[in-house]
Amino acid sequence: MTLRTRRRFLAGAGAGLGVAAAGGFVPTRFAIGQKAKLKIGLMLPYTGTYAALGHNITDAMKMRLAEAGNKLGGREYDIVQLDDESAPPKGKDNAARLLVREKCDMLIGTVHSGVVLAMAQVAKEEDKFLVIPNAGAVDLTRKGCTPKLFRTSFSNWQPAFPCGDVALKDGAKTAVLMTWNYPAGHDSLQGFKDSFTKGGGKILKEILIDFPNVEFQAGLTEIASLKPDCVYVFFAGAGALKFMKDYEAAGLKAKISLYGPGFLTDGVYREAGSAASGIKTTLHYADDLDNPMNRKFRADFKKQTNRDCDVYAVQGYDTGTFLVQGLQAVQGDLGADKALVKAWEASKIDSPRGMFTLSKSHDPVQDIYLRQVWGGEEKYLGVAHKALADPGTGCTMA
Amino acid sequence: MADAMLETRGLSRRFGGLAAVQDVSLAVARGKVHAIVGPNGAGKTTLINLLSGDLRPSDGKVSYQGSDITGWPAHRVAQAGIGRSYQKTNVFREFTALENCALAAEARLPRLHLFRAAATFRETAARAERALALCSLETRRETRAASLSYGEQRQLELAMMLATEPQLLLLDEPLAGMGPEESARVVDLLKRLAADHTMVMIEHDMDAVFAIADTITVMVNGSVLASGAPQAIRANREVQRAYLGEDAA
Amino acid sequence: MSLSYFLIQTLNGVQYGFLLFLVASGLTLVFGIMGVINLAHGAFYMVGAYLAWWFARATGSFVLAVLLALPITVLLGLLIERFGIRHLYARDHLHQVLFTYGLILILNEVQRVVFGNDVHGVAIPPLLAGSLPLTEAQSYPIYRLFISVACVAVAGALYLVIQRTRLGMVIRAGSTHREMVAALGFDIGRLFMVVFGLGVALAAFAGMIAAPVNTVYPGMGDQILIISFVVVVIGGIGSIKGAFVGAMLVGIADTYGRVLLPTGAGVVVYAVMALVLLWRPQGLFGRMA
Amino acid sequence: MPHLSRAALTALVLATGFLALFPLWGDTFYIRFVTKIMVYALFAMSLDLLVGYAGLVSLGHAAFFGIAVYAVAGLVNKAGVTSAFVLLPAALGASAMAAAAIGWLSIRTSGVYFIMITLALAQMLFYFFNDQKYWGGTDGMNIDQRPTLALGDLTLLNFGSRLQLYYLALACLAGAFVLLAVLLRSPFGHALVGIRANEGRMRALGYDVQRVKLIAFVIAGTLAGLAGFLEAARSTFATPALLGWHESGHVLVLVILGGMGTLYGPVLGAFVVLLLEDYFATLTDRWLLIMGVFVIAVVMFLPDGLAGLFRRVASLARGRGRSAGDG
Repeated sequence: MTLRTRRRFLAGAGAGLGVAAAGGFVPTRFAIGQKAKLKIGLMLPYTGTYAALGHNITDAMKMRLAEAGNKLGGREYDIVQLDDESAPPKGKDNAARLLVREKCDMLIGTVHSGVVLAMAQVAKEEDKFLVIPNAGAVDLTRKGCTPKLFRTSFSNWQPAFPCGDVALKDGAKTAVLMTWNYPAGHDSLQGFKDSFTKGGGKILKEILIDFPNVEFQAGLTEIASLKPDCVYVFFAGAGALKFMKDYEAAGLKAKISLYGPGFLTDGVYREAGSAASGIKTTLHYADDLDNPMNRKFRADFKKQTNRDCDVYAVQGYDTGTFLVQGLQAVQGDLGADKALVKAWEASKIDSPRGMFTLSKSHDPVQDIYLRQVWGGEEKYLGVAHKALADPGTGCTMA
Repeated sequence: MADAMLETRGLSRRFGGLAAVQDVSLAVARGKVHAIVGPNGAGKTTLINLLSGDLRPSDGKVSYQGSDITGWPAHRVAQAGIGRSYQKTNVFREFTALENCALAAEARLPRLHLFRAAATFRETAARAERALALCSLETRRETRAASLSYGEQRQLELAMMLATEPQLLLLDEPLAGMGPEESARVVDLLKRLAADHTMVMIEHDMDAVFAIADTITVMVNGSVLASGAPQAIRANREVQRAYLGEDAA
Repeated sequence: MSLSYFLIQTLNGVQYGFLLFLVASGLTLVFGIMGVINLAHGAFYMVGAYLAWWFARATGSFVLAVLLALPITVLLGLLIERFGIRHLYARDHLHQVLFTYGLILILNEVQRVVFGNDVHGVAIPPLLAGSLPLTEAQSYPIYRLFISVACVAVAGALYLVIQRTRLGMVIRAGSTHREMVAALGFDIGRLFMVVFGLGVALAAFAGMIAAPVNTVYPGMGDQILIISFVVVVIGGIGSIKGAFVGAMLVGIADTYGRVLLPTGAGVVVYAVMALVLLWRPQGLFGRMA
Repeated sequence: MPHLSRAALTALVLATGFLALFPLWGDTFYIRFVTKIMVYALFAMSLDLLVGYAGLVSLGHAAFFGIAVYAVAGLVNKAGVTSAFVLLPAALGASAMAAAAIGWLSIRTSGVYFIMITLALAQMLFYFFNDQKYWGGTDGMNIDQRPTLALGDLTLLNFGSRLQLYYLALACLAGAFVLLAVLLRSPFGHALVGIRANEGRMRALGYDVQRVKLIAFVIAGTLAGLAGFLEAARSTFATPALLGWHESGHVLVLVILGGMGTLYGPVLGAFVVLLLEDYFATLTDRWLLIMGVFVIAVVMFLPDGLAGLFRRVASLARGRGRSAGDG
């Protein structure tokens, strides 16, 4: 197997993880009129703000493929890896590079929803499969759904929806919502709103901050003057960390309980210290989920990469499982696309986050968990919503 | 004055607290050469800048051929037929002498053409050539302005102004820094131009001034000290005391 | 809404304005004296913040971190001046813009290589931790007030330098006339170095002092750079006084824009800038170019 | 004033011929890639009219590129219009109007003020698209259909064909080149160059300097809009980053690196920079670092860009006889 780089071509699953690559076995079935090896295009961010996500997804996925013997449906494969830089303007060109120049048989990616939008269209034009291991924009699987597009992660609506019920259960009647003024934020707020208003709660105000500004003071002052029972926010990364600190410093934390999807605290709750303590979030994963698979996966991932496992690694791992199972069903023949769509639609993915299946719009149907940061750890509290599916409104699979 | 081509009334310009030009009222008669003299810092160049539209007056009025042009931007003043030359040579150094004049001549096209090649405007090209010839630069037409001698650059400065075919010339020290020979040539040119142009001229070379000017205005400290025919100015004792003292002695 | 609500929002705006002033003053100073547009100004803000975070973690003291990080950032700036920008003074603005654009690319990447992609919080020094209750629901972090105080102190020091020193005379004249600078006893090369160093110091100091409330993250310099440009343009390029007024205007416009026009918040400050320019193309306190 | 030497003309004809024949052997991916390069070459050429000829350094030129993309996106997605007969004028019109507005505000200033003001005003447009849900926000949006160009049932141009798109881009690039060459030989072009050399003198000669600058600004913006239209047809994707200041800085790099004040310089710059970026990216994830070093090296050592390098080489080859002449 040759190793080229562009953005590095990593051959086989093992490279970079120290797992021996598979040998040169070619199933006879594909000897005629079929390329011997599958070529999988992996488009993820390896530089920039989302680099850590890209690396965790990639490494965990390769781990899973290595566990399956570095074969997909009995076939060998090459992975062509490309850094998408989380740059939407380059999305189409990069996707075309993988599908047209490298002649990849399918695409996997990515983190940034804007880039996925671009990838999805190229994949559709080239009639290739696209599996999304992170980006949660709801439009992708709603009005943008296509038979060959699958998502193994979540929709932005999904982790948000149960959070409204959680807040109601905690006794909140009124809420102020706050997020960056961008699509992921809108999706997430909608999820919370759907359940919170259905249960009789009242949204006092939605505060939007221009993305990616992190100057929250004006919004916090508004919250203080509206005095809602609770606040639901969607922020991640730098913004999440800063928001929690500002929220605490403004004296709001002690008086108005803060909720959010798990992205609020994941990865930053240690840096946030006391500012994160006590915050309840909902997500399709929790670090301390008590199942053997999770325990094993977390240990393995730590051992292989020397990094802590997170929800993104889990999504990468599950993407691996998804590939392994689907291609097993069609014995590695990506050309058998009808059969593969069927197989994938019927998937049951055994995951560190618990078993999940796929919805009609090709999104995971999964449990959403309630977690709380406590004593410097993120603790699993229970299931907030069992087997939740994105409504998939507007998906026609034309 | 009935036949004043250019007239100012109470023209003033202040910079901060300093009045560079104060209450200047002038009438430049059509077809005449009106010289403005005075010691350095008398506000002569500021006055020219006020007339050319490079500066806006703080007070007062400028009228040209009967219409009020106070506060007009420089390009509009130029379009109206007032050309100016600069004391410090102000030519396009990277262009040839001909290109300099062509650029000037093209300024007079009735509208700004975007798609027609400049070279196809015959009349404009001829005007540029004429201006060059008038200033005795025809042999230097293809020479880069920066490579011209100082005197030639001064002549080019005049040629550019002439290429715009102005009716009124504002000349800021046309003889500045020239040797006697070049000076004589330019004085000769100015005399010829005086035949069919009105001129306002700042000049330190009093021989030249008395040789060309029909009217002389003496400025001191931003104000007009005296104004009149050369003989009258020569005879004016106040002027002699304030300015011409040494020269007249 | 209540009076206290508006007072607090105004406080938010002013406080944000102070921080903007700190960054913008360096930008406008470097331009006013040297005629150099330093696009890498935001990058120095970032370098300062990252170094402060790193030293704070290593030494456990934020104050010590600032004392260590500031000279290092300034030294970096001076090296860049000495070996790069100095050779471009005689050139067109364009080349300076491009050079500093290249610097942004380099400094951003170096930051990622050295410090990684993670977001980091910087602990507020214990002495300044805590909040003052303003209303029954809201408190105001002491550290934020401290930032304002520090900014006022820097602004005051700048004012003294500008009004009372020979360097200040040059700055006020806003000129690089060699004769004048020489007449005041300055070597122009030395002067430029000092001014550039001062500009870097202001950017870096702003990055450091804001780190505990802003967190430290990749690309943080780009964001502050653009908004500082707006401040400088509004105030008049080269004018410190203008930078101060511009910063306050932007801080308050941004705060109220967010409250009153939530979906157009990003546009508000630019609209303010456009209005100011319509009125005065050279900015509030700028000299005509 | 600008003239094209014989050698440059020959080189141009050869380059155009090469580009015209390239699809004969270039594979699909490179046809796509060269199409993109040509779009950026056109974009850079439009900026060069401002930077290289009028002396107006705009750091907000991407706004006009991006707004054309959004004009196409809006009409296709929101109004269902696909005819290029509507889309193209709409894209150009949107860019021209934005350029007229931004230009009107900016040209009242000059030099460094101009740089900063164009930057800030373009950011305003950036934030407009970045913040509005309607336009897809930060994610941007796919353009649902490609433009069509048909008279009745007769399809004149199939925008879905990579090859036809390639030749459309080539034709636009060549057309813009000719248009700019014509403009630069006209009195308007002379005025532009004169203004860059000495604005005050031009005023005294009677040129309405502001008007000339504004016209140049609008022409440049409109040509950037043409590039934007091609980008929309090529990538069928609209994203706010297309209007952002990084994009403006990037296209400025193309112009300066290629050599400003020449028409072929920006084209050269687009080809060299985009190909290099692609190559660096295959070497390392840290390719932006290399790019930064590269940009700085060019500024320090090749201030006249690649075109300047070519000129120097060419004049060396021609011998020293002439250069000694008149200095």
